[in-house]
Amino acid sequence: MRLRLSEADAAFREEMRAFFTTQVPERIRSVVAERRELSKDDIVETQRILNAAGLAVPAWPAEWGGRGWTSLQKHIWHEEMQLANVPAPLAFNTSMVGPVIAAFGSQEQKERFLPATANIDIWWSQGFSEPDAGSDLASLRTAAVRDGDHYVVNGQKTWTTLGQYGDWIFTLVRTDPDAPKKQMGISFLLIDMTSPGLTVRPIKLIDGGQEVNEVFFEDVRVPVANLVGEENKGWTYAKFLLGNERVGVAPVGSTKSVLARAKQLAKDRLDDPFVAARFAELETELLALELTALRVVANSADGKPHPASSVLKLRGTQLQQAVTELLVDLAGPGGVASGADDTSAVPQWARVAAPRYLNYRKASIYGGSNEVQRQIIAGTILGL
Amino acid sequence: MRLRLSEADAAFREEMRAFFTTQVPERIRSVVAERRELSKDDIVETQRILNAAGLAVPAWPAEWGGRGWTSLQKHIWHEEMQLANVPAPLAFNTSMVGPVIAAFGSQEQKERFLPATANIDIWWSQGFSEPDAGSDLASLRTAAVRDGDHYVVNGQKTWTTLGQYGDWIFTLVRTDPDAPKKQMGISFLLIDMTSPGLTVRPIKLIDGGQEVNEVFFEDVRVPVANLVGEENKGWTYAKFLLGNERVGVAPVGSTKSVLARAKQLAKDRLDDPFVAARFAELETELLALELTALRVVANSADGKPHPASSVLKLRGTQLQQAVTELLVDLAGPGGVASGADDTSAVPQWARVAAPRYLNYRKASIYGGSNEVQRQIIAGTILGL
Amino acid sequence: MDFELDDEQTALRDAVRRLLASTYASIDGRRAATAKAPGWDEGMWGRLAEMGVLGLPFTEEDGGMGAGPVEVALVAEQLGRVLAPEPFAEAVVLACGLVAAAGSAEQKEHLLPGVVDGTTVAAFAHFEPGAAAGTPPRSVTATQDGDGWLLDGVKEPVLHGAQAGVLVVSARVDAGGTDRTGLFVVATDAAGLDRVDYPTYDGIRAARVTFASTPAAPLGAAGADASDVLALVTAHAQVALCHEAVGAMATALDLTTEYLRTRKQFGVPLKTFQALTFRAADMYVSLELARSMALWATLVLADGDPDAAVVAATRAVVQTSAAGRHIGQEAIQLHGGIGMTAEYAVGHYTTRLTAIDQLLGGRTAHLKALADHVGEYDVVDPLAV
Amino acid sequence: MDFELDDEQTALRDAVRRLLASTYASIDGRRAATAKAPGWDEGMWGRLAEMGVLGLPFTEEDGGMGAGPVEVALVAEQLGRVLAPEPFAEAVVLACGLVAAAGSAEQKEHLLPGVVDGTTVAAFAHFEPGAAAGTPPRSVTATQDGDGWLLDGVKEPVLHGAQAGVLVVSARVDAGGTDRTGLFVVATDAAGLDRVDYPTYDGIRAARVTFASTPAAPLGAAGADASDVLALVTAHAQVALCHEAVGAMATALDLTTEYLRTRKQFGVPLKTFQALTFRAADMYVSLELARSMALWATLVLADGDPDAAVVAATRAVVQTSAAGRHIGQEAIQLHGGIGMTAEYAVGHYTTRLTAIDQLLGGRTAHLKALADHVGEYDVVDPLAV
Repeated sequence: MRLRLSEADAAFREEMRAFFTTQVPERIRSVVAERRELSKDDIVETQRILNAAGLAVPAWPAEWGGRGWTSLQKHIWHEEMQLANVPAPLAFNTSMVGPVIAAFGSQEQKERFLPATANIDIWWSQGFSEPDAGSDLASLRTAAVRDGDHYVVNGQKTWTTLGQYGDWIFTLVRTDPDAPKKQMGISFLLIDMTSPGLTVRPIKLIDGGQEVNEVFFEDVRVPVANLVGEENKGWTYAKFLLGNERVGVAPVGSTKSVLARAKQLAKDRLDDPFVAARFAELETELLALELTALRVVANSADGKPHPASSVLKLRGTQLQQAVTELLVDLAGPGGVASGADDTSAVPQWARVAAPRYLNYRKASIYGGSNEVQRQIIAGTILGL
Repeated sequence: MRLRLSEADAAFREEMRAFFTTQVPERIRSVVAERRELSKDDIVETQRILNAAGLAVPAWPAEWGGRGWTSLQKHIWHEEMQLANVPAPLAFNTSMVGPVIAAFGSQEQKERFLPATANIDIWWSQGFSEPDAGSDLASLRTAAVRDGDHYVVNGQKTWTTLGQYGDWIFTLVRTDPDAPKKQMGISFLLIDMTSPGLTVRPIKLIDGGQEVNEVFFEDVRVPVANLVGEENKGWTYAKFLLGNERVGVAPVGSTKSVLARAKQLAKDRLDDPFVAARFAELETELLALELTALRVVANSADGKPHPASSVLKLRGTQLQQAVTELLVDLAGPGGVASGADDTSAVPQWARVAAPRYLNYRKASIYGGSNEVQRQIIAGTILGL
Repeated sequence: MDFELDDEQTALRDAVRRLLASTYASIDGRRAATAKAPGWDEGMWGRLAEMGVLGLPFTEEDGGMGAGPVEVALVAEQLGRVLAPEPFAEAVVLACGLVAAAGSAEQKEHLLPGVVDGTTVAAFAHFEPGAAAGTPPRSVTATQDGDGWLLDGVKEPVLHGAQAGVLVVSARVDAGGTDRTGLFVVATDAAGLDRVDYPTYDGIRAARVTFASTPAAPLGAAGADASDVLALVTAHAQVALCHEAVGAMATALDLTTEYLRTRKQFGVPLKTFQALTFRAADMYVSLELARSMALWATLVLADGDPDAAVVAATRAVVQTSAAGRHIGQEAIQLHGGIGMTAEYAVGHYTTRLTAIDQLLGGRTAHLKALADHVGEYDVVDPLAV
Repeated sequence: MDFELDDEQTALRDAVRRLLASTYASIDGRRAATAKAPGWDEGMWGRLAEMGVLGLPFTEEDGGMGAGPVEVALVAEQLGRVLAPEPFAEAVVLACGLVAAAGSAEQKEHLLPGVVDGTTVAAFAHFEPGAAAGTPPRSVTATQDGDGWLLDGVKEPVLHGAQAGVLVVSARVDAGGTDRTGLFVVATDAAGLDRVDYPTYDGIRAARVTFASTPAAPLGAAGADASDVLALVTAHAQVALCHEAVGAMATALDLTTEYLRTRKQFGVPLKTFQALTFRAADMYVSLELARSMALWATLVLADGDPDAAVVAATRAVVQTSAAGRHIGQEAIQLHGGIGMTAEYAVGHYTTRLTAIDQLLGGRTAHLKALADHVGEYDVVDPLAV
């Protein structure tokens, strides 16, 4: 047991910190710091800077741009990126579809998609959830019927985050409606979002933002070459993907960063013992979470999610939400001035506090709700 | 809608307050105030004082000592009693078996038992729970087999509070093991605790106290005349009893009294804003509970528990426990001096804080656990 | 203590409920009303005026209905139940409540009839950027200028400040070295008055209101300190908002239990999952406790002691704030993703509960106000405040 | 950062676990050991001494094992797992830790060998009636008397104060108008020393210790202020107690999950009820977060910066206190009635967790200590404290 980083890891950390704080434009990082909405261009520009430096897809196989880092190095990379308010590489590309193609795709698919995915020349969207399949994902109904060397896809996906920017969408579709178990008739299909019959409809969320979408498929023809792996084995690939999604999912660095900024902004309120105690409490809880993340990282065999990663998702989103709540409280009545422009006398952080709070209610729902995480903990870890 | 009590109710309140604070010995009330353990004699002496004044069984039928009070008057009687630190009449006698005998017993049973029960000439114990039937009370197994004009009882009851003082025990026993539903084969039987074959074994609790017991029945012969109501109808009477148990079950007055005393004892700590805020918070939560109790009281048809009484039990025990927790925190390290005698330099309230806290963990378990209360709220009120 | 409504009160509640149902039976009604100026349904406002609702809290002498806090509470709860955007608490109870409480006979005669008949809407410009809730006005100042007074400074956010036909404004008055709180009336065509309108996140309107040597008339006696009347009328408005919140919580819980009953997952209704139904039970507990406290605070207001009224409102805010956050958060969580969408109703309830909480100043501030006096009494006796 | 144990540490942990299992495999072991004087198993204490455990934190020069906070933590967690009543944290880490940290060479040579070989048990008399946790000694005073020092006042509760063969005592020293904190050693046969023994609610022993002109020897240099060394050694003892609590929480959770798996109600195992299993999941979350923090604090202690050590211990207490209360309460509630009984194990875990929490001074006091400094840094960086 040792507190300090090894010299090599400490140097690595310095290198990451230097890169993120000097090579990614301050203009973009301030959008994150101020909790404003990132544009598509902001995200793309950042990811290309990272990719050029080999920092976009470090966890991929070396052949496709991976770096062979230790779990601790990947953790440091991720934390420093968040602490520097650098927008993370698009998760749909780098954490979801990329690793699936790299692990299960054909050589043609790898060559065609992986470089473009790493460099975000293709913006991927996720087509998993459906209106009638929430936490019960496997009950999905979007159907793909084989017709020569095409699948004909009909159905509807929902909660497709940033789908309005999507070039391609990776989907789970039902290819065998008669399979004995519903998990057994599902395939993993890549679909060009410019295909005829595919339409995207934005869903307005309660904070006024339009980051999620419905995606409709009406007789969309998809070449069989776009099937990943084997037909009807899609559930296996989906579980692999969802496992990856959970690893390192605790948004510690970004939450720390929001909390630190809140402390600066509310500096004159720290003489209020209740305000100061709330910061002390959240900082301590976040530290415990970060340390737990480090423990999980140390015990994660590559690619396999440690069951304790459910603790990270559950507690990570709780704390993320608790920090947004603190900002709502600090903003007070001024917080309702959310629609004012920058000539407002109410500071920007106070104006965004409530919309961000409302938006982050999603954190405990999407990507495996906190109820699903509790189920995993109770079932997998506690044997209940 | 009106804030103030009517003149009559205000006068009633004054009358109660005057009685409780002058007619019940200070010696006994200080035991309650100091959260020490009441002796059997304390409880008996108090109840006889109350009974002599017609204040022991006001909710019973007038014929047997009841007063025909309004729900509000009964509430005031109960609250003032608690605020004055007067030990309540023994619930087993006055809230449980008494009303059952009065409602379902034979004329002989009423005459034999009710006056003695009101005056605590008989100390009743409760024989409902069994080791293998917790919240699932109806799965009880203690059997009563008819043999001439006796039942022969075999089995075991547990969690019999103050059973060490018991003269008689009212029990639920299985008289028809073959009934189509387990609720249908149960009878309500009164058993003399001096009967041969009946033994009481104390159960030590985690705070060191011995207030609950196991009661064993080995071929205990009980006259058929001690059956209440009809054979195999006991579940109906039990539900009636448990409903009564829940009415006015929110221990508001006693919790307020403990909190007020804590505030006095910790007076020099109130300049700590965290301590003061915790008192303010608990007082406000208790006020909300008390007001809810008043609303429930106003809406309770006689004898029938309002479903919202589950709110009172659930929240009432939570707050009762929260106040015990506050005292543990105020006591600090000195609290471990629990076994010291009164020559201790650690004040008495600090020495009893942790044992009382531990003892009150039972509050959310016994008499219908908080899980059962949530089930009632979800099912009966919310239709879930 | 008696929580029963009398027949007239029941009739009022039912009439308001029926009227609101005509427009706000679904969340589409709120969406339509808030989509265009002034941010509420003007027809509905007129019908509320016809029904006498806009004059409820004012004496008959002032052209009102001579009703009291109980009637105000009933209306507020009904508005909250359907998320009606009409600014009853803010315009009628608060802004006009100040006129009724502090205004001279002439001012009341001049201002209240138009408010009661629905032709004029009043706004109270009080919040100042950066000031914590509950602090007296600091940055907007009033100075005497001959016979009149001039205001300078910025108020923001002012709810429906740009839609209002008359502004009541709080200001700091320098009274020989010590600060007093003054209340003023400003005409919307006054010189040096600037109003910038924008939407709030809960779909209504607010404004930044700037005063630059803007002429203003003192409300009531010039130069008198208005702190006490401000505190009392604020207490009335807070309790009305608490009832609005209680109404919103009740519907949020209704929507949630309905969803748990009907939505299927893993082949069974969600209500099969005990972890979810138990949480709904806890929501119910929060709701009922908050309702009890809001009702009690209303009775204390009606009882008439101003100091008791301020404390009771504070307790109501403490309870409502916690309940609103609990129920608002759980209502979305138990719905899952659909709860996040603006198309579905429940998220709007959470949104409005959040806004009410911010406007009330939040739980901690009110808890601290109670904590400061906790050593001054033994027990809280609801019957003898 | 590295949380892996090396082979020697793993061996130590396993050896201690095996040794403790020989006596404390069931709660009967604790019950038997605490039923008679001195309140722990003397045979076990001797075997721990043979194994070197009682000398772990001391240098080889002082007759110890030259191990560090990590080894102390491993032992403490194992003791907590089985609720072994041996006073490792209190006697070895705290009382003797003060001797090792502040004592003169002669004092160490005189006192430590007997402690390390298990023949003498030391106690630290520090708590004063009515004083809040973390405050310096006030009511026990030390005054110079010729060459020596005399103590006056009362310490209570002093854990195993009547069983101890040597007392370390904190006292207020008047140093020309300002107060200093002094540490002293008192022989158990000293004049004017009175010890009254009694049981604590968690089944161990404590004492009221009265000093009446009782001769005492300053620990280390006479008259020096011992606040810093007291804070540092207290931090070590607090972190050890946190590990003891983590061990106790782990077993409390084990007992609870086992109960949920095996106990049937309404014809099915309790684990069928999702409302219960989700709460067990939340207990696991609390446990793992507390464990992470205790481990980290241990690493900070080992890293050597005394200021960082005190802050890290404070954070560990904040986390452990909340987790201990959460897990202790839920463990009983999920067991139902049986959890309340002294016959069954789980209640003893809740009891001990409550005692540890009181001894640590509680969450709020430590949170306030952190809050006082929250404006002095941007973020908490676990790698660079």
